[in-house]
Amino acid sequence: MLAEGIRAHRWWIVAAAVGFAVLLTAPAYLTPFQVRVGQLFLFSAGLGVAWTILGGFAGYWSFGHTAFIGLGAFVAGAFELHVPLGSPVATMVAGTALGSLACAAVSAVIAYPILRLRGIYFAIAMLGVSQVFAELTNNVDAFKGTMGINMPNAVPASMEPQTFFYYVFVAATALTLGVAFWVKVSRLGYGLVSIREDEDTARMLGVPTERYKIWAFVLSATLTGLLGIVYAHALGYITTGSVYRTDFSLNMIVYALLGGIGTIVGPVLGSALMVWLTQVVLGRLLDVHMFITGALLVAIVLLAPHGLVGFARKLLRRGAGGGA
Amino acid sequence: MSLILQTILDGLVLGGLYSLAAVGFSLIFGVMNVVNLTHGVIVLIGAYLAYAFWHGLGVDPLLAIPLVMAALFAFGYVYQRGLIQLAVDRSSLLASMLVTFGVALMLRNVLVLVFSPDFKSVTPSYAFTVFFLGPVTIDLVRLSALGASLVLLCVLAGVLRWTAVGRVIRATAQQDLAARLCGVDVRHVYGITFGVSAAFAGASGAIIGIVVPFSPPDEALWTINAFVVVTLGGVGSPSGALLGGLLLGLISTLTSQLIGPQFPNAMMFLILVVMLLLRPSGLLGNAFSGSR
Amino acid sequence: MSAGAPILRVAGVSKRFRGLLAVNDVSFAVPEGSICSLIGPNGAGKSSLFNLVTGYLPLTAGAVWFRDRRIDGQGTTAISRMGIARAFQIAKPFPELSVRDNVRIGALFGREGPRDVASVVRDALQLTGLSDHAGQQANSLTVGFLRRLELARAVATRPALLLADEPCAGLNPTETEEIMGILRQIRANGVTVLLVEHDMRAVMGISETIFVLDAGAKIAEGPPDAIARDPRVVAAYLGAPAEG
Amino acid sequence: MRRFGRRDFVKTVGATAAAAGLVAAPAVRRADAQAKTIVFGGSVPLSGRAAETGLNVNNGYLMAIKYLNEEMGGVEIGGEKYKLELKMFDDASDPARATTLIQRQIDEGVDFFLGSFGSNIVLPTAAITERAKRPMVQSGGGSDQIFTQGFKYVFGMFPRASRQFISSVEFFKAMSPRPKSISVIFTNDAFSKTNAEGAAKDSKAAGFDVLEMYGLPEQITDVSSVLASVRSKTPDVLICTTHDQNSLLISRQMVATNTNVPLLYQTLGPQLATYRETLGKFATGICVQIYWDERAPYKDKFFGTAQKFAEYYRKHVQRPIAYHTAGGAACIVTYVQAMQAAKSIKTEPVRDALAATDVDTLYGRVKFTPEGDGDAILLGPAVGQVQKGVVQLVHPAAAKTGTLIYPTPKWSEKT
Repeated sequence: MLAEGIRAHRWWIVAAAVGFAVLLTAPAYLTPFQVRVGQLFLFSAGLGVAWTILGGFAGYWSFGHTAFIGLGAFVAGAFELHVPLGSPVATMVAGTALGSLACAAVSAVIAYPILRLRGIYFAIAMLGVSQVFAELTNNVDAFKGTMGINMPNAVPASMEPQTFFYYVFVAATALTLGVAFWVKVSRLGYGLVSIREDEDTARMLGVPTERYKIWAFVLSATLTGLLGIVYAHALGYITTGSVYRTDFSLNMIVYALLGGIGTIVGPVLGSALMVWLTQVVLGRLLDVHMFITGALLVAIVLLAPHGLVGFARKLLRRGAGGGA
Repeated sequence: MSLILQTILDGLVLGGLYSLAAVGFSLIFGVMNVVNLTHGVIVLIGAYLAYAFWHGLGVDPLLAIPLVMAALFAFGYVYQRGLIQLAVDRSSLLASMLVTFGVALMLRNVLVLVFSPDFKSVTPSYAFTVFFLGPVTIDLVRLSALGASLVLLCVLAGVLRWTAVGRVIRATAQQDLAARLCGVDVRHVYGITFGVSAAFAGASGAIIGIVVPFSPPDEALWTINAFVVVTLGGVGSPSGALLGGLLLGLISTLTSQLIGPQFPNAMMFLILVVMLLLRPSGLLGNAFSGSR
Repeated sequence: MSAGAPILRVAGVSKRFRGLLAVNDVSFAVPEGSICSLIGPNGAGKSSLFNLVTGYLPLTAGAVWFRDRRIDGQGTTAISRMGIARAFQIAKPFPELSVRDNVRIGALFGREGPRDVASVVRDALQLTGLSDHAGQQANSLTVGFLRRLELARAVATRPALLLADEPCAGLNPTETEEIMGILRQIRANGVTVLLVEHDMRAVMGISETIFVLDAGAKIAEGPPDAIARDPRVVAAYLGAPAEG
Repeated sequence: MRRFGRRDFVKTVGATAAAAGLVAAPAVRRADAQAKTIVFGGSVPLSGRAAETGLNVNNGYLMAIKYLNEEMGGVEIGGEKYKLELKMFDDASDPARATTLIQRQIDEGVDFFLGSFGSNIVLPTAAITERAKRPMVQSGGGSDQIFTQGFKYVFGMFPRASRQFISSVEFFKAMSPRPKSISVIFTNDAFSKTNAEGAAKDSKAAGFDVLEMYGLPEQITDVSSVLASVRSKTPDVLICTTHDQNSLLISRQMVATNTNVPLLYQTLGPQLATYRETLGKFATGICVQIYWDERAPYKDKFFGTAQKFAEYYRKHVQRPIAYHTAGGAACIVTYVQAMQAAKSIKTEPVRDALAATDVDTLYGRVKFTPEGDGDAILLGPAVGQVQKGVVQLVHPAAAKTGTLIYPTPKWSEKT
């Protein structure tokens, strides 16, 4: 199954390998600003792909995935603050693992009831979940959401922080892409796609829909949490407002939609374009970048409803049709 | 005892506002299954228009309501026909939600540019009059806000029930295909529904403006409140919005009184999630075409 | 008539929707390795019965047995994994997937047990004549090919029993004959077939046993020639002698 | 009132299009390439909830720089004339955006930074400028955490949040009759909460009875239940460590529900004209923390006095002046004076000069603690009280412009 999937997608794998090779060497010749843009791109692409495992493959659009960014970040932060291990790197690794685990556990608990909702109801319920988490983090003193948490500094003295976290992001995003690819070519992936296309028929064909949806949800939530934890460390200091951000939740959807929903390359392309636009092109603007971002969103949905990938396919098809 | 009584009264008064602010959202959701994330901004535009009338021309905000409603009806109709329908046709219902989000960002930015990011406040002459009903106190502004909200909700219910337009809207909500087969211009109906929704959102904004100070970032709050009201009360009907709004108001003040003043929002969202899981079609159970 | 033991036994099954008794105390048995048909006028309860057997709807009363296992109340997924497949009357392909991926999903899931997915897919496509269309997106197929896809996907689940719900509705005689050929081939490969069909000639030509439903109740059962002569069937369903 | 007209808006959109087109061109312009210009970089929140403050701070930066360039013809440092340039971007209160874009400015050679607003933005950006050894003088991050990191290059115009109530408690002690009990309303954001905790701690230490601490969510639409509790357990002083909009909501609802306290003390709100106009006669008697007042007798090397700064501001900007505006201008003035003292525009000497700063500015006497925050007494707030629609300073005694009314009349008796 995996072997077959690798064979079928070999050119994509080659492209991804080349891409990561380029990414690994990039800090050598990029300016620190470009490295930070790279960080943000990797973070965004990772989030888009993690969201895709549930939203793109299974068709369950979550509007509240920032719940896991916040949950992971605050669990990791609280742990690292109270239980420092010998070395800062060990502490960070342990905190990251624990935070990701917390996301896995919480998502597994809420998965069954919440995945019984479909369509817009699931989307709204997830929005509600993220708001509950955010409100509790901010208003229960023990969680320190208001006063904020200083994440312990794990950057080796010999390295610039942006370069260090760039590489951590490369690793986290590579893991996310790898998991997503594995899901896509496995039985799980086909099952999820059949759920997206027609859940009742999928069940009729023997797809264990409940179990598969839960798997997709837990994988998606855990990877989102992992990326969120890395992000929190990169910031160094987090409050509720830095990690529970509704715009994170919505941006994941924007990346996927912009690139092409249901594909892995889609969110990667989508986030590359959005990060470039919002940080590089619109970065210097004082007061209209929000207007332009909104206008872009509208334009994307209207002009490229199937995303860049769909657009490219259409062009290819038209080209092929013209040639025949 | 009088504290509880006061809390309940405060909750009901607040709930009246929530109801009116949510009814338009509910209508659009019920009739065309579109989740309108622009709703909160439209509420705020209503508040800003009332502010402009009051500040510029000295028109009482409550008297300005018809003007605000007319302006926003036109806006809503054009918005639906020009943009939302396009998005639904070309993409999907879920994607249309992103369009409404994009427009919300744009409008919020426009509000900041036109009215500055500062908060605004409308204080008519009766703003600080207080009544005492036995042990409880209530102020005239909130009372008139509640009254205006109830009147407007009744008007909307009457329009939906007894007028030709209302009947067509309800018919379309239940079966748009059938309505289409009966020769109804469904797009026109959608446009009108959106217009009506925006008009009532604007009216609620005008009323909210005299009760609380407001600034552009508040839009998210009013959108989210509408979400919760609709989930509590059920979709598409003024009575559902009224029930949901009153409940939300009560939950809000009671949580604040009994659990802690910092928790009403957390409780509100918790109830949103739990309600969705237990009764996705709301307490009244008046499900609509999209509930699955 | 085949002498095989029953693969499917429906015993005293009823289904009530609010006030309406859609299926009323129906019993019948489908022998292993046969092709049987379920006929009846519109609203007789044929599709409801399929929904009950596949676990799509819960029973109000009665029991459904698959070989020696009682399967009512088991849930669609579990029932599918035992080896019961269903082809829908209104074809329900996964619209945005290719024909091959549609069939592959059938092959990946369906009945439990080891399989060689690639060869199952190849065989199912070949059997239904879809090999040349494997790369096409499902929502671009014509009605006739959609029906074949529906069958191909069901076959790819490697069922022991195939429930085919009006596979020929809306097809012309040539296409109908092709579908019947495919069904015969499926049976020849060892799959029992239970058919719901309106085209009397097709049913008469292919079935070994026919069950007749009317207003939710079974009114007759027997080989085709007996059914065609049965006065109750003629009265309830045909209203006139079998067409042609 | 409106700073941005339609025309500005169109202009900005045009500029955006142009900017989009120019990205390919080398946007990098190193500050040292133009030897005669000193560039100040940094971010301000101009969209999102903190936009109001962001705009005020940014106007302060703009006006100070405009004045120094146009009225003074630039500033003289170590015998050379320099023009000043401001390069700010909107961080939208998004830390990811703020940290990425601050790095761009560091790469582009910006040496001196100004601050954003909100500690969750200021702290991550300050960590970056600190590492690059570039000074940051900011007036928007008061959280204690900023000043306990061991940062050497970060300076704050305000005392750290937990010390911002020291002068107010002094005021309570000086009141006569001396109040006995205090309750605090705060919202759950870092600024409000730290202030509230500071207020409670310092009040208790001074022997006041702290009755209740009411925590509220960040965004509020209704405080009726809190007020009901205040009515049943009335303190002598009710402190609200809330932001402007929330403060107004609370006081409006207090009037509307006839919730009376002998003294209502709000950290923010009554200093705004909008606030006082909205409440009208009911504003009388409400006390507020005043970090800056244009009538205060502050001397400034460039502007002359605080009053003159305010006049200059009003000549160019229609938006009402706020203390954050003065704070922003003071950041620039402090920078320039430090550079003059160091006779250099290199970062290291300027940092050392900043650490040693003790100068009079339009914002008052600026002096930083060894950790970098503003001196709690020199840069701590005075106390004002609304009287006949105007804020009069009632504490400390040296700055008094009016006499405290206490206890204040009930709402129904206010005229």
